[in-house]
Amino acid sequence: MKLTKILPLAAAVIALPSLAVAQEAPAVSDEVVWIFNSLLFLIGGFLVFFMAAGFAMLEGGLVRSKNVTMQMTKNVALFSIAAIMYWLIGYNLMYPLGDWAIEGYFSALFPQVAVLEPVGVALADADDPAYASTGSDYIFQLMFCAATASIVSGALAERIKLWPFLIFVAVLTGFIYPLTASWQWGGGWLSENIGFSDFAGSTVVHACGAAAALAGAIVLGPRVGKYKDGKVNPMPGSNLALATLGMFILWLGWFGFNGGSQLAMGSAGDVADVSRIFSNTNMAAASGAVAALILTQVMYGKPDLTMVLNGALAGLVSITAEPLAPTLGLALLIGAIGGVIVVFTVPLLDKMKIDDVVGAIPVHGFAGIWGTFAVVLTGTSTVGAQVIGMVAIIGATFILSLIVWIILKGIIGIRVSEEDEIAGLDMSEMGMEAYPDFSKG
Amino acid sequence: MKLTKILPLAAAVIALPSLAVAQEAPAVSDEVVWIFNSLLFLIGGFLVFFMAAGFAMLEGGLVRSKNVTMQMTKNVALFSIAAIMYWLIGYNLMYPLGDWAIEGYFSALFPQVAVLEPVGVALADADDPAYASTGSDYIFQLMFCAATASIVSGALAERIKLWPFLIFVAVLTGFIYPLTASWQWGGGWLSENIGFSDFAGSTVVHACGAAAALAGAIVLGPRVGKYKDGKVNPMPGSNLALATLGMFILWLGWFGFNGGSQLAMGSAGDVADVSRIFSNTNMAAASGAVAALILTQVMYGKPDLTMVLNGALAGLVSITAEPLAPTLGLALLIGAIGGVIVVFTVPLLDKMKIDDVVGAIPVHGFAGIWGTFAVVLTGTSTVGAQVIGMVAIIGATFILSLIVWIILKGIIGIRVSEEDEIAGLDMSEMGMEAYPDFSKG
Amino acid sequence: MKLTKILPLAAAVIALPSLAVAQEAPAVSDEVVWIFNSLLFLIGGFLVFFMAAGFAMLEGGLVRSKNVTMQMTKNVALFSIAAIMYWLIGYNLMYPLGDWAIEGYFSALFPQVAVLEPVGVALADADDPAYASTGSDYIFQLMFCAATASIVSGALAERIKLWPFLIFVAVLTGFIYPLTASWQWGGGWLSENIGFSDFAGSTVVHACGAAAALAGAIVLGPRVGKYKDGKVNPMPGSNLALATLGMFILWLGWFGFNGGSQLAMGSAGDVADVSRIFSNTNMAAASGAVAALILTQVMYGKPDLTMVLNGALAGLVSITAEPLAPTLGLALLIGAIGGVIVVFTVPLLDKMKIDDVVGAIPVHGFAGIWGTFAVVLTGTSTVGAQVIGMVAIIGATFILSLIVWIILKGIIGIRVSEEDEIAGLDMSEMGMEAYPDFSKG
Amino acid sequence: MEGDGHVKLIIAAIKPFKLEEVREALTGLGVRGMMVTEIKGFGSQSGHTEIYRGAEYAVNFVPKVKLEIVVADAMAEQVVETIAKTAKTDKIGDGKIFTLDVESALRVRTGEANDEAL
Amino acid sequence: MEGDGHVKLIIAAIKPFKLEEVREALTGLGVRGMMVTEIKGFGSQSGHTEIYRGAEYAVNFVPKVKLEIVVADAMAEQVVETIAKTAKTDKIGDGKIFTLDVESALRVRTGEANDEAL
Amino acid sequence: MEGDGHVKLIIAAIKPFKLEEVREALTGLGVRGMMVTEIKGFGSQSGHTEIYRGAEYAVNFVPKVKLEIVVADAMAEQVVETIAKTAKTDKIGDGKIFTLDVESALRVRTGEANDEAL
Ligand SMILES: Nc1ncnc2c1ncn2[C@@H]1O[C@H](COP(=O)(O)OP(=O)(O)O)[C@@H](O)[C@H]1O
Ligand SMILES: Nc1ncnc2c1ncn2[C@@H]1O[C@H](COP(=O)(O)OP(=O)(O)O)[C@@H](O)[C@H]1O
Ligand SMILES: Nc1ncnc2c1ncn2[C@@H]1O[C@H](COP(=O)(O)OP(=O)(O)O)[C@@H](O)[C@H]1O
Repeated sequence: MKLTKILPLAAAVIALPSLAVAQEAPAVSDEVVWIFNSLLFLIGGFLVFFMAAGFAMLEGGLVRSKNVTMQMTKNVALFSIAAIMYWLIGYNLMYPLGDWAIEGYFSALFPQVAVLEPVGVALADADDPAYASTGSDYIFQLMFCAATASIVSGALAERIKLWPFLIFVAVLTGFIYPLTASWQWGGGWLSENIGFSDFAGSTVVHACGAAAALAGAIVLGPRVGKYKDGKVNPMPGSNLALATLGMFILWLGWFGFNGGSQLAMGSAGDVADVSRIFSNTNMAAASGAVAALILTQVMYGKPDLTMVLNGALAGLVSITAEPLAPTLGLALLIGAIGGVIVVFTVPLLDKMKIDDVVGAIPVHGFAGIWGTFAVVLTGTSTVGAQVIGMVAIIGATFILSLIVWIILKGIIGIRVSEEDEIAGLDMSEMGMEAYPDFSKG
Repeated sequence: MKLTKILPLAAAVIALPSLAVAQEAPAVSDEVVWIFNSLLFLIGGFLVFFMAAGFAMLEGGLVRSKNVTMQMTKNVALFSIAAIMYWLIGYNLMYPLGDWAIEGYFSALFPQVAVLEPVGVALADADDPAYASTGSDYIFQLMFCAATASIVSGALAERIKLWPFLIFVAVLTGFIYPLTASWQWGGGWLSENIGFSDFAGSTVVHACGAAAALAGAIVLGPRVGKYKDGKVNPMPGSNLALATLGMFILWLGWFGFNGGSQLAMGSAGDVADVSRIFSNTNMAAASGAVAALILTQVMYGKPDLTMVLNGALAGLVSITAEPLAPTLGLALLIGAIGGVIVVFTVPLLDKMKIDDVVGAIPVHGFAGIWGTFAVVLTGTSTVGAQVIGMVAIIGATFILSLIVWIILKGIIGIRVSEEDEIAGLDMSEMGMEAYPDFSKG
Repeated sequence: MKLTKILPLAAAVIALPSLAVAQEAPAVSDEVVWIFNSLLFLIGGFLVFFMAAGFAMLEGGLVRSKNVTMQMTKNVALFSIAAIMYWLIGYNLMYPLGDWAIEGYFSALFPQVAVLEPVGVALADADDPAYASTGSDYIFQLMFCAATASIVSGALAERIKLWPFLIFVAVLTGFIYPLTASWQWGGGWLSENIGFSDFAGSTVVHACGAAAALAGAIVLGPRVGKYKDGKVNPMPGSNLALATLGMFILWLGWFGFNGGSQLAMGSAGDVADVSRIFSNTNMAAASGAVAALILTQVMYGKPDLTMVLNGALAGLVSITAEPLAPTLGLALLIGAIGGVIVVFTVPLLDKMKIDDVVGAIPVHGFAGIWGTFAVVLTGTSTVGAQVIGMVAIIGATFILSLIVWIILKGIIGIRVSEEDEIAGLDMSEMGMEAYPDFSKG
Repeated sequence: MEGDGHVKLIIAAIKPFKLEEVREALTGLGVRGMMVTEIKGFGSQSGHTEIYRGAEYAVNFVPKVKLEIVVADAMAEQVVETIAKTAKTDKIGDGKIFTLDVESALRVRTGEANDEAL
Repeated sequence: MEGDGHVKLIIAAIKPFKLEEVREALTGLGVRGMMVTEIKGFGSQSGHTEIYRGAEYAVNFVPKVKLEIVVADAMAEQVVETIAKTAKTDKIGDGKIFTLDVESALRVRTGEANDEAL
Repeated sequence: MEGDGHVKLIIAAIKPFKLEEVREALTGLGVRGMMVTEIKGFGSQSGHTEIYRGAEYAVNFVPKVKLEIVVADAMAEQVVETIAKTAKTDKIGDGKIFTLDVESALRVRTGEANDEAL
């Protein structure tokens, strides 16, 4: 505790008039606040980490059994590569801490690896005594970066080659995401000059990942036989129990994703806000699922589980841009509209012959855009600011990704041969079935 | 820190005699206590949330493959509906905060939606500065409500129609559970007048869910072919790995379920109690599993994994009514008896031709009753009080549920046709297989 | 807050010179520190608990479908038995708290059951007011004990009888592990006299489990047909999606495993250290996975998912001996080497005709040894001390285990008949298939 | 040793949920064995449509069970009739029964031949 | 009732990804039903090696689809040719087609016999 | 082109763990292909009981593997004997072997017929 904080107390004891001052003696010391904030990041960190497993199970359940080994490999590898790239250049590219090469646009801390505080650092020597430990912030932010790559892997499943995909992941997690994210969360032009508002990343993370996926899906093309003489041929997921588990794990992780984005837990107000965020996040997921359930029942005569899973996730993405301000009722509305959006946009993409295996673009892209607009409903931002923010981040991510995909396609090719695709990537690319004991029917 | 707490300190400095008073200066400020308490609810909240996934996997693993898509749909939908109903009316029906329409029996805050504290609330303005943030309490309590519905879905699997089931869930989570729970946890007649004791809900949550399930199972009837000419025809679960995962997830969630029910973590005594609860909860689960393992080996000559899974869960349910007071040794005993109970009562239900697909009634009902009695062993309550509490909650839940089930059966019917049931609900009701790539054998 | 801490403050008010002293008024009260430390253990506890599910899924996915029910049974049972044995004798055998029967080698608190602090204990009456609640320490340490048994179950899968295996587990978790662990973490001769350093247990936990597994694998012999006329016959795992889930769950649990081993979170320095540990642990897992991915691609022309999963785990095991001191760059190196080690040692074991079904010995043993050596890289210990520590713990565990295995083999036999093994343990030993609905191919 | 009694192979495609009933009926007749295979059946019953993620598609195959039963000539007709009677639901998709001639049969364990092998 | 038209059983092992094409071609011919089974095929195509956890092993079986189709004598040849034409990729492993004589056929639902049963 | 050598279809139900051994033995004989199907076998071996959640039930089917092998007449007997010899464990459930006559065989890839198709 600093001397400055003891003096008024001392004074208080002698001079009654200054008692008012005495009341300022903090109920929570700076160090306790710092511990609480760091703890919030650590808890948020492992929760969001687990989303990597959620994405893997969701995607593994929605692809056909002949591509499951490959999908698992991609998901483990993409997270691992993201962890390395974010350390190598991403973290400092995303958080220049005011030190810009191009003011508000490009960090001057590039290329630099992430460095944590020394062992046993004292509060006074901490990088930011008023915030949280650098390590806790680092691990938390890293998980967000990896999430963008997970979004891409689902959309491009069942036909993309492993290594070109992983190269793209390296660029996305090391450069594209950190760059565009720095404009908002790094204190760049979007947050400073435009007043764009995106609490936990409906646009910064989710729509960003969806934009990268969309660019990839366009360059890559649809799976063999997906669109034949004007008809859409469904290719049902091989394990809906696994997909459901994946959805639940993502839902769980989202408490950390949105709750941790409060960035503080060291005061009554902050922990109460985290509580609001938990409640709103949960509500939006629930209403997204219910909306998709009812809508598919009405539209198709039978509820569609895969749409219900997408609906819950769309609800989560929708509330992510502003999980704090809404009432529970508004959160329900925001999430429900997210659920409706996926039900309508999944077939829409198919009409456009854009083959998104797991519905990643509708869930993270379209629902993400809706969620970013929804911020306006709570008066936290203006339509104008939100539009600029989305155009900037989605646009930049899409264009940069498109360039990378085209280069990869030109140089090494990104797609397996038709025969390999039909045989399944597990045998053709990996030589290993995911379910070798079971006869496929 | 409030002025009132500074004065003695000030005094202490001047007058030695009052030093004793000085010692009252709190080691943990009110705000830090409030943060810790809220944090306990938030952690407990996401842990108990994950139990929804646990129930889904357990049930998905214990039903036949032709009903897995439906079981997944039910589990996602029931949680989502519970989240909405509890917000809509359940929370305020369960917690009248002393404001009763019928003293001790029916909240006056009905029907009213749940409302959280404003953004950035100050401790002084918090709904209860001595407890925790409303949002953290809300999210934690909501998860308990959803659990009761999960219990029902398992028992009635493989034959009940989706929508009638979901309508029942809405009534159970919006009305029946909150009502009966208010008698105990809402400060109603059971806690105030009877002295009923149920720490985390062996009866309030688990036996309540089991009673609703029992009523449903009776009205619904057994699966086609389950009981034929006096014989019981087992219908083995389709994925025991998934069922095992579900059990482990439930076990994990139970740390939050029981630990969070301490309702406080802001003092040495409270955090030490939460630690005791963790340890006892884990011990009871372990002994329940071991008891079932040994017993099935002895009785049948081969251990039965599904019984071992049920045994662990029965151990957890058994310790839930009093996870704090017992020694580890007593916790072991309580859990083991829970495990024994399921091994004997699962076949018993079959003898009575009550078809409980996953053993939900033995696990949550019979073990719940045992656990509620076990409270007496620690002297925390009397047999009389415990009996009254169980009769009241289980009885009321059973009767109310029975009425709802009968009405649903009369008006829209709750059961699929025999042909659809044989074909499996996935194709007949959902038009979607859970494992389409695999040939069924 | 104790009186002793108020006096200087009081003094400060009167006498300015002593203001320096006043600055010592703690920023975090003893009680808050104690709460934070206990909370760290509770969070670490449930995270490491979940590793039991991770091991179960990993092993369930890597065995053939005809042995999955058995593998699930073993994993549920081993954890439960560990929980009971550790309470019964393990905990006090491992933590003599300075009370030795044989100084530094054998606890005097043997045989004694674990006893927790009384309900609502005051800080002053706590077993250790400067550490954390006994219950939180107990639950955390228990999970480590269970982990050693999980390691064994994977290596010996698909051929060992259930009960002999469980008897071994009882001895390992009740006696062998607690004994060898007491030499280091119980304040025994390795920590006190040798200066052996093993932060979270690369050797104490992981290599210990691997040594027990190795002894078992030697006594038990390879699976029928695994090694035929000089050739190795792979027996592909039946569910790689499940195995991948298991790996992710283990990775998640490792944040608690290593992070919790900081043993304190009540100061800026401690929480910052936990943050470093989270970051290094994650980095080592990532680099281990990437190393295995690249290496199998280069060596075999196709990446091997099972090796990538092992690689991530090997990275985690490698960093476990010193997750705090390394920079992120060094953590990457340590983990990557761990990944390389498994890729080379898995086939090596096969050459020696030691049949380790899931690669537990390479992952936990060889990578554990590497990790223990790697401590030297950070100057935290000397090669000599590390060698002595490893020889002592691995040697003692291996010899004691070997004796137990040989006795079990002699008295009751540890292996199923060849016909039963070929038919699969699920039908022959359990009479229950894990996937009865699916036709095996 | 040589069983001289000639034998026939009866192949039947039936609805899966009828399997147990048919098996019991045949056991009653004295049939002592059969081979059962899960198949995908294509026939008049097939061809309804389902919707997946908003896209309609035709389901061309329906799950059926194939029975392969070798019986002595004398029993063949009776077996066919019994299967037909038991598997019948009068709904489309009940299935088909085919009879083929078998040159020789052998029981691995004993070496018994033809009708004695069954 | 008795259909007098004689029928034959055509057994074909083809590459799985050709199933849909073949089915369509046969439907075009007027074939109204078949039985489809997933099988493990052994033949010249088999025998490549894979690596699992560092150990090489031979893959002796490749997934194939077996079609069993009963048709009137008159159609048999045409059906065989159509399958051959459609299933052909000129790569090793295209498969085989066998024709067997069927003594009698019966439609369970109606009792129709032989060619009328199809 | 027309192979004139007549061919036969050999159908065998054996114990799954004998598959590899039998395949090797037949390869040794010069058999170049076969179709393998996982089946549920019903026979004298069947009918033991298991317990699931406290309820006894009869297991009527045991997993078997069905081999379908088409060979030239000349080889047929030898193949049957080899299968019998190799699959034999002298325990109940060893299986059965049936031989049927095949009218014609065709190799899709080359159009080779009958014995040349194998
Ligand atoms: N020509 C055929 N050859 C072989 N199997 C057939 C043939 N026609 C039908 N089947 C089998 O019989 C089943 C039922 O036939 P289907 O035409 O659908 O109804 P029905 O038996 O009432 O005419 C089909 O699913 C298929 O497995
Ligand atoms: N003698 C045989 N009897 C039964 N089926 C066979 C026979 N030979 C081949 N087959 C089936 O035909 C498939 C293809 O045969 P294969 O020899 O691999 O290639 P190809 O058809 O080009 O000669 C095999 O996988 C097997 O299922
Ligand atoms: N009449 C039959 N027709 C077709 N397959 C049969 C017949 N009898 C037995 N089988 C097959 O042979 C297998 C073994 O026969 P079983 O009677 O159990 O033992 P065994 O071969 O020793 O007599 C059965 O599981 C079944 O698949």
